[in-house]
Amino acid sequence: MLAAVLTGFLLSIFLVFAGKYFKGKLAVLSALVPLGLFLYFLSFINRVSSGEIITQSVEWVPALGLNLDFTLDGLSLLFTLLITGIGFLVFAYTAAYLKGHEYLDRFYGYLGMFMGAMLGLVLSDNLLSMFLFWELTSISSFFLIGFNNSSEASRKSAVLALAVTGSGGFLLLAGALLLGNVAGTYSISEMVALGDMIAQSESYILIVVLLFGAAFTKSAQFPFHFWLPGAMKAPTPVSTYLHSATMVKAGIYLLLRFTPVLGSTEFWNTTLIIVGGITMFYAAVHTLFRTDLKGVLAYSTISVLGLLVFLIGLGTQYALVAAGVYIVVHALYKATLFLITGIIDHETGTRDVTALSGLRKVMMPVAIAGLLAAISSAGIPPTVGFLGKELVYEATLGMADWAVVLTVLAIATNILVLYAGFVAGIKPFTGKLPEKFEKVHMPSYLMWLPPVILAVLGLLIGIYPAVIEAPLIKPLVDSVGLEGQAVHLKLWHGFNFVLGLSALTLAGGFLLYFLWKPSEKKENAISKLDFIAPKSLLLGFSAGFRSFSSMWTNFLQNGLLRNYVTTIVLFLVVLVGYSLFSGENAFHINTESLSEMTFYEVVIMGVMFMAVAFVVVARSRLGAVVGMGIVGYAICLLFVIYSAPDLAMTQFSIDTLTVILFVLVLSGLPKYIAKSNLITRIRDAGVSIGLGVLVSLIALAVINEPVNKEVSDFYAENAYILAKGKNVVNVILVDFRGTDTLMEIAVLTIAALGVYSLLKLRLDKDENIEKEN
Amino acid sequence: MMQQLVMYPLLFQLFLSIGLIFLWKKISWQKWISAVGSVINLGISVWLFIHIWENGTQGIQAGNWEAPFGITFVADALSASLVLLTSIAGLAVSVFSAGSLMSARLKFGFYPVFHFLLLGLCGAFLTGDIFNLYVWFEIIIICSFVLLTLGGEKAQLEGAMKYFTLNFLASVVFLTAIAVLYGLTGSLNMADLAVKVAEIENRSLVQVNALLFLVGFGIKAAVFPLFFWLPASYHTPPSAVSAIFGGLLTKVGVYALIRVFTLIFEVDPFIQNVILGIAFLTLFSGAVGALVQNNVMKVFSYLVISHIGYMIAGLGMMTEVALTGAIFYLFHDIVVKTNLFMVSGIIHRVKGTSDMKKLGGFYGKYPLLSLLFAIPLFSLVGIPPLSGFWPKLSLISAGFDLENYWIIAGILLASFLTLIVIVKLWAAVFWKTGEKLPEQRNFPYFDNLKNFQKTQLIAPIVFLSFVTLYIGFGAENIHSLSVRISEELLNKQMYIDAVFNKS
Amino acid sequence: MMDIIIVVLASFGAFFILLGAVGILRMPDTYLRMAVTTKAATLGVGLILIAAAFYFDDVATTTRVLAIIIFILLTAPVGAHLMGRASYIAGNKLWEKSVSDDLEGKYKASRNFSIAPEKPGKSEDIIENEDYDKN
Amino acid sequence: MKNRFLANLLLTIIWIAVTGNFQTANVVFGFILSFFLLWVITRGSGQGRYFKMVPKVISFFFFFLFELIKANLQVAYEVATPKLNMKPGIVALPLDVKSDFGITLLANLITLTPGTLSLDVSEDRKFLFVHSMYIYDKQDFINGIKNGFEKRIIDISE
Amino acid sequence: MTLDNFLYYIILPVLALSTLLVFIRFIIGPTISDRIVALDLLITTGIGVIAVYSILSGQPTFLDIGLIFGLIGFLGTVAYSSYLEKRKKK
Amino acid sequence: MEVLLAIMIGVLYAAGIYLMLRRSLVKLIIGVILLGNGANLLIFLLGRITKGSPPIIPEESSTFLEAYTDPLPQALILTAIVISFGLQAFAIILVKRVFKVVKTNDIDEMNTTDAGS
Amino acid sequence: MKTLILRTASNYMLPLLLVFSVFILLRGHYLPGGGFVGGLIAAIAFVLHAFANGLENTKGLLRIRPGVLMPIGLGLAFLSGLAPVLAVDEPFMTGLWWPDHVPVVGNLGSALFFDIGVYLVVIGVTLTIIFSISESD
Ligand code: NA
Ligand code: NA
Repeated sequence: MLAAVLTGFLLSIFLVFAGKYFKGKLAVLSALVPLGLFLYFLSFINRVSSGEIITQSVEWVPALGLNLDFTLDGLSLLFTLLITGIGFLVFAYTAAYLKGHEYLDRFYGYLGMFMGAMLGLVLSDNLLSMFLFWELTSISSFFLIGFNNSSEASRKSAVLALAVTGSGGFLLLAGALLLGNVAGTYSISEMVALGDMIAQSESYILIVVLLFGAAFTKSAQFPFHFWLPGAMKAPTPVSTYLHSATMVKAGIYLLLRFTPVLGSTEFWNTTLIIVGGITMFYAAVHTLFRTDLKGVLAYSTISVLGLLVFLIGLGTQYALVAAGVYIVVHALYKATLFLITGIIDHETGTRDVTALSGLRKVMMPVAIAGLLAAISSAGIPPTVGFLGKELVYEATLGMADWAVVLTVLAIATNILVLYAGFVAGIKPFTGKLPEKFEKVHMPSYLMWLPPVILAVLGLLIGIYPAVIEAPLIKPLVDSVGLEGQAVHLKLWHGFNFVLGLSALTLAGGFLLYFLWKPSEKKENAISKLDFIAPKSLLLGFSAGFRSFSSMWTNFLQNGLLRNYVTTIVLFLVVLVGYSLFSGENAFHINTESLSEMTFYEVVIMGVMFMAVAFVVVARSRLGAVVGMGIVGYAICLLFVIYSAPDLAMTQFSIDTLTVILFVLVLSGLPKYIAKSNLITRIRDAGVSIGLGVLVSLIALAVINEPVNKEVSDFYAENAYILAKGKNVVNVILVDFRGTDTLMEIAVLTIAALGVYSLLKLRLDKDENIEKEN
Repeated sequence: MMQQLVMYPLLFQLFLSIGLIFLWKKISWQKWISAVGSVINLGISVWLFIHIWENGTQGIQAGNWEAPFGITFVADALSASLVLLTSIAGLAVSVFSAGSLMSARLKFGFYPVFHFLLLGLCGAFLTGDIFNLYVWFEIIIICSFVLLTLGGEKAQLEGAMKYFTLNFLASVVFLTAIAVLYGLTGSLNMADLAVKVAEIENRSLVQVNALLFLVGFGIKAAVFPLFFWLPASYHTPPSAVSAIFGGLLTKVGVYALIRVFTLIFEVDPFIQNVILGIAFLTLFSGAVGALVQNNVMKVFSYLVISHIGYMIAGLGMMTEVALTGAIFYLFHDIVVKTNLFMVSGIIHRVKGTSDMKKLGGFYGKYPLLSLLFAIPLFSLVGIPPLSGFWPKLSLISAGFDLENYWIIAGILLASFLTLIVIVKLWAAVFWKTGEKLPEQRNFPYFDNLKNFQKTQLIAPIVFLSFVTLYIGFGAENIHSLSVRISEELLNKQMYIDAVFNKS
Repeated sequence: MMDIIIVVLASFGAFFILLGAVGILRMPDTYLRMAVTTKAATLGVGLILIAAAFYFDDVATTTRVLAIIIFILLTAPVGAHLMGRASYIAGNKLWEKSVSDDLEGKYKASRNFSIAPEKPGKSEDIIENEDYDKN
Repeated sequence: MKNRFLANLLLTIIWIAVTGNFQTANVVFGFILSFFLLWVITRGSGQGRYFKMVPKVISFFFFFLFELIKANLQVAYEVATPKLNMKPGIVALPLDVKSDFGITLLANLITLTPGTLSLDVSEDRKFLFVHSMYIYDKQDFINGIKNGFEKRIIDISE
Repeated sequence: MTLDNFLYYIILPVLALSTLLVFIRFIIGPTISDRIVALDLLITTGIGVIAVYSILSGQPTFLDIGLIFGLIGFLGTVAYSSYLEKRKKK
Repeated sequence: MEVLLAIMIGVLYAAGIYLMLRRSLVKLIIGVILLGNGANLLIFLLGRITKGSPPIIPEESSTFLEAYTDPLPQALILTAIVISFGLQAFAIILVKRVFKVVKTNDIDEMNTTDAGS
Repeated sequence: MKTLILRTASNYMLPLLLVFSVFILLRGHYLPGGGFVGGLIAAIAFVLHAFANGLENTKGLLRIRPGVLMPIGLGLAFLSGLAPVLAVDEPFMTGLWWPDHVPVVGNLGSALFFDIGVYLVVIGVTLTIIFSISESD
């Protein structure tokens, strides 16, 4: 299975380097990859349906718990077959659809990557590796949506889609880690046994919320659905493959996968029913107002995704069987409709429902496929769609408390879905062929054959549901933790209430189709409500967040150096000050232990203090520099008094050098200005004094602490005996801590090099110098 | 003697730096010597790393004065790894500089100062003495001043003023902290301090001291609300300089924080709350900052800040898992950020601007380069299984262990915003067609470069991208290294023994 | 005996320094202040240093003291000359009771002086107006 | 001349440094030794004048010391008494001394003497501008210096 | 009265007083030249203080600092005067 | 005495920061220098100060006979002073260049590199 | 500055200060002083000379570019630290001492060469900075 997953990635890597040779007629050969994989997975069908679970385990990052543990059970098998099967048709279709496109190789590369990711996602038993593949599907989707990268709308949609699904991805990551934390394992199959324990843990609700977040964003549930219609900016094969048949089902897959682990609580069910219910109805209503074929299909896809979530929420055997069937059904007919839309778009250049009609006259096979798909989506017997719908009603009716409401909701949705299917599958082909379309001709067989195959398949499965019942649906329901055997799929259930509901649905749907004509006016009408649509709200929020970000950033990074200094100093003073004053053994100052104060020290300090004050208030820069000289010189005297002759010498030399530097550059320096007003000065003084007081207090507190002179005693004792020097400070500098000194002179050297370069190299003076950056 | 090995990276870099000063203005010599020297240095670092990996933490006493009297250099797994990464990034930038910097800059001491900077970085990672650490920091600062201002263009100088002021402030705070530490213990040797600080009775002063270090190193690490110098300056120098800055400078601050808060001070509840609060706001402020920028270099600058938050979060949580995540992120970030700034350099070269509004058309024109650039870009986002993804697993897990949902929220939010920032950048720079800009005179457009020069620009990016891919796909190895490091950090006795046992 | 020598020397030394200090405070113009301080302080410091030499009474210290005195004797007058000259060039005025100024106009008129200020002797120059705040 | 003296001094210092011995005997011995060495190596080269000069220099030193103390007392009186009796001013002093060394020495000695301050030497080296506290009579003042310091300096330096 | 006491109670206070007086001149200026002259005199006075202090503490070593003071202080004066001239020249 | 010195150190820190908060480049540099002096004195003070006993071993002895001042802080400060000098020298030149190139002394006007987006 | 007095004085002071700077350098191990202060004094001697005689004269006097002193000094200090590594396989900066007492400097060891390195670097740095500023105007 690892090989199967990797195949897709290898294909894309191969295309990166050999792509240009595969762009032309050879492109169609790439369809062999999904075909091969389809056959490969098909070969497991007997073993899986007999209850066997095939596993493979490859260690990757065991230390982090992320391994490539693959499990093939009923649920994953169904998905792998959809991914590879529809993948095969889409790959083939693309060869014709994007024939001669400059970047066809890239397109296949993304598709291959997506297919690999999707297979990895549905095969992973390890929650983390599942997340990994989940993210990769989002990324491949991003690249595919933005494939027409010169179009701004494409780019925006791609970013929006990734923003929504990506945020869901992060929720999944958090959920996965939390779940792994609670369960002590990342193996989903091991978690099944721990289901009760997890449900009782404190974190259960949080885990479920996080996973729901992931599933709802990925599967376009209300209110996160809006990225999906936007994603239709992608080329039609992408819409077919990712945004109807496979990727958007990843959320559904996630919910199904975790039903046995987390699905035992009311919270789980209720939330899913509500969200799914709202989604399916809300999206279905939206189909009424779309004139773009893809728009209609996108909303009907969302609606079906809602329905699936709804069914999982119901959680009964019927519901899950229905979900399983619907996954298959929807994949088949929706893929068909998308592919047809692609053909229409490709051949006529428009997808406007109001403009299209009579195309059956020029593309009969496509029209037939459309008809079959529409019938299937409508749930007209003998299609599998009918079967699916029946199961839905069975399921809703089985819910004791909410049966009526839910059933009504389901019926209303189905009526609208029927309408949508007809609009997409039948309307373009019926009626009179407009003149401008008379020259339209059939596309390459690579394009029309795939929808026909899918449509026929839908029909066949409807007539012979046994084809999927035992091999696919039952194992699926089994792997979700319920007894799949209990439900028996058959087309004809006899005359019963459910059949009546089906009939009602059909009648309502037909009526709607014939009475309601989609038009641009209606589309515009509903767009007036856009401002309360989740997308607008989100975009509004994001614009708001952006301006907040701007504000926040400009507030902090306001370009004013003194604000930066103020902030940093205030932060320091508040933080350290708080710590100093809140500490248990707050400092106590014992002046008795200190040395006595003499008048000459007081004089020196006094002079120094005055000199500092002079420097601060000086109105001339040279005055300030001279004042600084006095400060430095007073420090020298202090160094002398406190027994540091080397320091005094160095300090004095350095001070003088600094003065010389100042004096040498001062004539080039600006005049003193005093632009701050009084309030600013008072504020600055407050901040500065705060720091000064803090430092003084810390200093006083520290000198009251006991001293440990082990290190300096060693220096004193050994300076002459071991290091042969009597000036201990110098011995420290050149021997005990010589490395410091070596680096100190390195600093000086670098500074000098820098000064030299700063003064001699002037790029902006010479316009003829090449600028590198 | 193998123990000498600990100092070999420093000795070699110093040798190289001094030698390069002698070759002042002989730039073609400098280019070759720098590149060859960087390769040799990489070899030495690998050697050191393997030695440490096999034999555990090693210490050496400079001047042969037994600890705590001389200056000790210590290579534990963390130091050895960071030295190795510095050498990797150094090699890449050395070659990139040869291709990207104009000869005027190279003639005025770029290479010597660049190697001094690498020396300073390695010294900071290897030293076991707190004052010596200060000295290495100053080497780093002065080198970065010089590199930042080399060329003296207006933006460079403006940025440098802020850079200078705030970094000087940081040095003063650092020095203040050292003064307090010395006043309390009379020692400077970090292993010795680990013992002596624990014995101090006045814990309140110890906490004060720890906070001083936190602020001093926090400025260097560019955390909230101390990061102002970074966005003001990082985008102003040539991209080769930004690359080494973005990759390594702030990381030294992070390293120092990790070192002092694992070895010398303990993270008590108050400090923990402070650090986690800082981490959250750093993650947030950096990310929202990146969100509103239109200049590629500025975007990356803010992302540097934001992602420091991950490491600080790991430090704040201070569990083994959390530290593992922080260390892993540190490794990933060094490689990726270095690479990204080089990428931004090439982007600038293509059209002569870094303005995302004007840029575009990369994907159509340079598909393979785009793919190459996608590696660091998406690693940065942490798209699994690329390198940025793995450490987040540890960090979030650690957050759940501590039930600190705030920090998890911060990590997720920053990750999400990074994703948005990068995909928008991708859409703007790579997808969009872009404006047709008037041709600049004397601007060496990428297309006009000779093949050799193009190789000099692209080879380092390929090299670092491979390293990134290795970190991603070989995450198991990097993770076990990080685990080992965090174990070593949490068990300081190993470090102390290495310093005091004269083995 | 030695103590007495030291006391006398130190006392005179301190006295001359004090003299210089009072002088610099009392004298009415820069030149007079300089005139008073350079010598008084030089002499004073020299005396105190000699006192120290007597106190320690060894050659090492004595050499050092002599070296310092020589240095001071060498540098102090040169420094005073430089400052005096600079003050004059900068336009510091003489005390109003001064009786003679042979240097007047020399820096302006004579090209013999290489440093010829364009606008010398403006009264505001004394307080370095160019450095001062505008507001 | 000046080079001789400096060389002598230099050699003495080197001697002290080389021997690492600060004892009086050693210093004196070093000075005498280097004096002798210099004398030996410069014998007959017309530089021997230096060695006759030593007594003159010593007498000049005491003359200066006397002037210094005298002038200091004068200034002390001026500073310590409440009234300011001075008649300060700048005087152009015509120079006879020609050598750089001589001019500098003269200017410095004038400066070192309290109450007077050498401000500058004219570019043509013909005048020394001196600021003085007491100019009761310009010519007296000029003559005082010319007959005192300048004469002695010419004696020893030229 | 011992020598130490004499130095401590008579000489040092006189020097301290001198320092203060000179400092007053520094503060009141009024010209920059006056300040520089005051700084110069402060340094000279400082050498005296150092000499007395070296006697009091019995450390001839401190005298060396006086040497450095004298030497380097002079350079400061040179620099200042050079600036004053240069500025005027402009 | 230590109290006075501690206060003095506080004054230096405060004055340094206050000058760094001004809008003039020259004041900024002067502030930086004062701040550096403050930090050096702090090391000095916290290494404990002693009068009249420099850490120089007497001539005839091979080790100290009397009390001596802790030499280590002195060595540290020496290193710190020299390093700060390197940085400050560079900064002074930088100020000169900034003024020449940016043509203003007002730090507030140097906000083009990090203003907004 | 064109002043005869300063020029003359500085010409006398230059050799004096240079000798003094070597003196301060050599005795640093025993008394206050050492490479740093010594180097500063030497540099100051040249700076003084430059103030009085003009930069070109001083440069002519120096013959070599002061900048060269930096890598030389740095290299010397580095080598004196490196010697024990290369020669006796002891750690960097281990003191190596000449077995006998040497006149002038007392004990001759690697520390002295180190200090000389410091001395040269300080001269080189100070002069490089000050000369480049003077030239840039
Ligand atoms: Na006089
Ligand atoms: Na040191």
